[in-house]
Amino acid sequence: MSDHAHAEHHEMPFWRKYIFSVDHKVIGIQYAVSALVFLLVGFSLMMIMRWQLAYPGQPLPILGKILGDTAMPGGVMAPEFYNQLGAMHGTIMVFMGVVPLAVGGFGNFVTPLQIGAPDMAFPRLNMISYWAFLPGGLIMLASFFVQGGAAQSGWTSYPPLSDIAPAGQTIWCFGMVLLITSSLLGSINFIVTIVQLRAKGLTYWRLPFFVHAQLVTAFLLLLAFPPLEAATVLQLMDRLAGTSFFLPSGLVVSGEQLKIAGGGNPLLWQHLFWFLAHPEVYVLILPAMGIVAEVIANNTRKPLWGYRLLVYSVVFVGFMSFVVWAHHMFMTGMGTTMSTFFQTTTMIISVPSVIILTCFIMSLYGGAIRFTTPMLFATAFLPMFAIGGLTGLPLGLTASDIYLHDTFYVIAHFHYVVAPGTLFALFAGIYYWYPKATGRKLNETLGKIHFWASFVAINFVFMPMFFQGMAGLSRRLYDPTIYAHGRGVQALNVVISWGAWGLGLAQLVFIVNFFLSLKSGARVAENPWNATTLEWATPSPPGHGNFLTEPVVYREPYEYSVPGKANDFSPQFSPEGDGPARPQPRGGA
Amino acid sequence: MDETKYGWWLPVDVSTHGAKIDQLIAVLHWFMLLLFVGWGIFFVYCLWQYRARPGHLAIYAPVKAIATKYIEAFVVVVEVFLLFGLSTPVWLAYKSQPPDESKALHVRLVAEQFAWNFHYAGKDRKFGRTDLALIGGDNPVGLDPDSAEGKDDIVTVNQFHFPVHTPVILDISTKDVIHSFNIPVLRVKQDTIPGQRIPVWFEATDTGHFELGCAQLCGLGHYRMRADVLIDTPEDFAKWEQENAPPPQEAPAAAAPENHPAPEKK
Amino acid sequence: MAEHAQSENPEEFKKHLGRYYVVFVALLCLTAITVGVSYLKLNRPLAIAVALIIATVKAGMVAAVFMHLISEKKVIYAVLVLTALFFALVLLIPSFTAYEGHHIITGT
Amino acid sequence: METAIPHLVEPHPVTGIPNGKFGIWLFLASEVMLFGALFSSYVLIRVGAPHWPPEGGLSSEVLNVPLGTFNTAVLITSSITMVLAWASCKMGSLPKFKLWMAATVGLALVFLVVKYFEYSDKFHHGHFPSHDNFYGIYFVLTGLHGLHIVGGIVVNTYLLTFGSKLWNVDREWFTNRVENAGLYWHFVDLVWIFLFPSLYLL
Repeated sequence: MSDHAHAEHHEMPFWRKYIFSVDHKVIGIQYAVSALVFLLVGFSLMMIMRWQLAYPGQPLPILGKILGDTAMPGGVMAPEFYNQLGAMHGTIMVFMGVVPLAVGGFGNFVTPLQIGAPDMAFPRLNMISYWAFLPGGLIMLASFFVQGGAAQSGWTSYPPLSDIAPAGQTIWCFGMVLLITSSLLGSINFIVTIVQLRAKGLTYWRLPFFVHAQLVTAFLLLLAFPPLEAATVLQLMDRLAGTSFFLPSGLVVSGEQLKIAGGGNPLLWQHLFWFLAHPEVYVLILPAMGIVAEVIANNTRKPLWGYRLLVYSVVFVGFMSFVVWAHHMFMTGMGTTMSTFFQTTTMIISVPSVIILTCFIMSLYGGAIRFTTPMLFATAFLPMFAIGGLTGLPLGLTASDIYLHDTFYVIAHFHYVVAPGTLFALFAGIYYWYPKATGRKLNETLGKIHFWASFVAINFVFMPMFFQGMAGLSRRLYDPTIYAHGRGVQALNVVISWGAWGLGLAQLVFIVNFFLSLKSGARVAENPWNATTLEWATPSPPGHGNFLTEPVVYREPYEYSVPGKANDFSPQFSPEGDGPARPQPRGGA
Repeated sequence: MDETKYGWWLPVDVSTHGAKIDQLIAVLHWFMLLLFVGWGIFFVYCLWQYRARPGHLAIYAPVKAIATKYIEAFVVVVEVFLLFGLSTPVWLAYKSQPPDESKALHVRLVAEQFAWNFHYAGKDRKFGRTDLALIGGDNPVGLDPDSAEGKDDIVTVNQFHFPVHTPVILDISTKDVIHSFNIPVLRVKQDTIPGQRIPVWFEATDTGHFELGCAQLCGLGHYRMRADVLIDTPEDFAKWEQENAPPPQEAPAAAAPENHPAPEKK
Repeated sequence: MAEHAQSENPEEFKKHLGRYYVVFVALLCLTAITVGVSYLKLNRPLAIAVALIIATVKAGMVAAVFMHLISEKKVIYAVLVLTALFFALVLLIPSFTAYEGHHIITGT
Repeated sequence: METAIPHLVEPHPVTGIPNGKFGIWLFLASEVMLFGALFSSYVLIRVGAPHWPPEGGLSSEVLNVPLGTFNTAVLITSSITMVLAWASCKMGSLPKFKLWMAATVGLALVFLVVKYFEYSDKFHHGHFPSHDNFYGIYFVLTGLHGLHIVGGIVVNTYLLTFGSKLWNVDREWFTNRVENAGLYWHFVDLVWIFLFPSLYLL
């Protein structure tokens, strides 16, 4: 931009530019990279767990020795360590992996670009959000090294178990407070940015679907997270100040009466926790749907089918997600009125989800589908999310939930939503926006290998879990072969574990591709995918302040293949709608 | 008794109410399969038919799809049926229609890390007094052996005997953390909530040796918090009750301490 | 609203100051009333109702006048209506659910 | 080099407010949910208790009502001084603003001092949060509220001192900041208006 003579004066020092940056793009990339690292860590924890599940009681070669005698005496995993891995896998994946990637990463990087803003509304607040998130995450990881190990009461941390758990749980609470604070500040920033900073002409009905999804997500975070923050504070008080918010009178732990005042209620935690954690499910899935919408529209070369219906559905889903939480608590002994209420709301929320899926499939109809790597991931999202969504029905209905509650069926269900669902969508997003962030494309061949290997492996991981769940196998069992019905499906555990390790191998391809393409990927111009939304009007990568000229929006977001136009895409930012606004190398068309 | 065989699908159902749950699960999965396959065929057709190739152009105008509206309406109708036709009645019966107390066997279950303690009322069908302060190594439920009703009470650990074709009412409680009472073959599950005593009921239709497991993470021994479920014939159960009844005590020699320390108030 | 425009005449603005004092005095009076009522030792439900009604009136005055909610922009109303809805949910539903058909052990 | 963010000061043509004001309202919305969840916990635990406070008696006998009433009056007064501080900005007088703002900060400190005496009296009698759930709730709610007071003092002191330099750069911007700090401060007052009767009187 500026000439080199003055660059010395204006150039910010390294730490201002890349560490404590206020630029949304840098922060977005910081979020994305940290989240990817956390995802890898969380996934690794699971790969270690899978050894114990596939070969219970057998020493884990090599790694078993490295992890030490407390965690793995004689190379065999200790039950406490198994529980730590389970709790931390969940916590890391949800709070430190997927949400920071979907909201912190993509939300930060893409949203301001798509709405034609120079940055987020509060750049410094944005930086603070990231710097609350990273220490929160690192504290969580550090808890593995304290006396008694990391949190081991599940990612749900139900008291009284979590109240009487070792010190790692206290660290979990502190980590959560930081992560929650980060998300809250971020959500304020997103809402203000989307409402106040849209470019000229960018009305709500011209917003890319991704931005709508981010807006709804931000509202979910804003209003659902504080109750968990409150609950976490109460749990900290229980653990540190000796209060009994979650502890009723008359508890006897290992033959000893607890020296507490009592009078609390453990279900209070569950209510406050699920008041967040159910909307959190939609925090995971909505940005993913946003990404899928972008990628599908771009690669089918036609407008999204039912764009307005999608927006209405997403708003409705967001709203309803606040009134379904107690379906996680059907088995706690709640009365029939409230349980009927909650199973009804749960069925209601499935309807807009069906509509969203229908819109996406109808968007394929009549297209000219380019099977680029992002499109492969976005396409795979649809059947995977469908499986995850449909299998939610038996869990949302109280009668079938009696049998399926807390079995592996639940694990399979929500992993189909989050892993081959959300994570595939996030991968689609990475392949789709990587050129915008770096100026280079990810390698397509490696990308396709990554996709197909992941797609096959991940189904080997989660599909058998439905059968294990059907057989009645409970989740979170250190050694499932204790049970006869567990022994009946133990063979599947071996399949799943090898599937998981294969999935891990497939991610190596992605890691290699990620770094290789950084150096030697094909350079791209502004708009490598011939896309229509505003982020493609900026240079790749965009400079500070994003847009060279103030962008103006002239039309709906997905005007592809408009009859009578020279190009098959009419960008939002081009006044005549006849191809690119600025001269640039033409691809195909 | 032989170990029951388990496969990759729902295990055998030996309860009177379980058939309806199984039916709901079956109907649900046929419905899900129908949607997924129907939808998958269309999906694959789209991917093939509308793949990018030379000479093929995307269609800008949105297709008028009446069919999707019908499908969505169909989904809604089926869900309403599942909800009010199949799920809710089963649930209401499961939750709010207890069997006749006089004909049922009444048992108390006290869960702890990591065992299931069953407290049977014994011959007099009355539970003895229990007190937290009496809980100890050989008295897992804190039964007062001196109370008049408690003399014939039976307490078992990880052994759940009950007769077939007899309604059983189980009052579930816990000493420490949340557990979950789960007998897959009986299609019952109920979390044990500290500070609450929650009743569940069921009736077995067949005898056999089955399993009770903990379904809610309750600590490092969660995985081995397992109990044997032994559904006996009424005769066998009576015999078992007879054999396990505590021997009549002569004098209250091993009486409990006079002043039980009241639960700590600080 | 005119009140927020910087261009507004300070003299004009001064006229509005009176209402802040009125609300201030009203808040102090209501505080006195609510404390006074508590000394009457009404039965619990009535006492709770009276105290919460007075508190709501006070909070309403603070929000309406001190926080200018009486003449605020639509977007803020929208956010607050949504929040109020979810506030009511989180306030009431947990207690409803936890005590519907409850099985609390009383005593030991 | 700094990027100019639109609507930092001038209101958005459609929403009619600048970014900061919208942001602070969203923040308050999340605060409503935070305190809402804590009130919910209070309700749930209280409904489940056979007696409240659990050790018998009345809340008004356990907590010091005169001190609580005094503190309520202090916070209400600090609310009006805050409004007047903002109004002084509106009317173009920085010295008056400083006067009222100093009063606001001073009253907030008075509130904390009174709170300190209340707390130390409780501790003195061995009534820690662990004593029973009444004290647990009392300390959590008033403690969190106290932290909000501290936060308000920090922000208001900043506006009173270094922050007021902005007055010479952009009066409107500074006035907006005072207004936002005021919104937060009134909210803290508003929370107390509910806390006081719920904890002290009922």
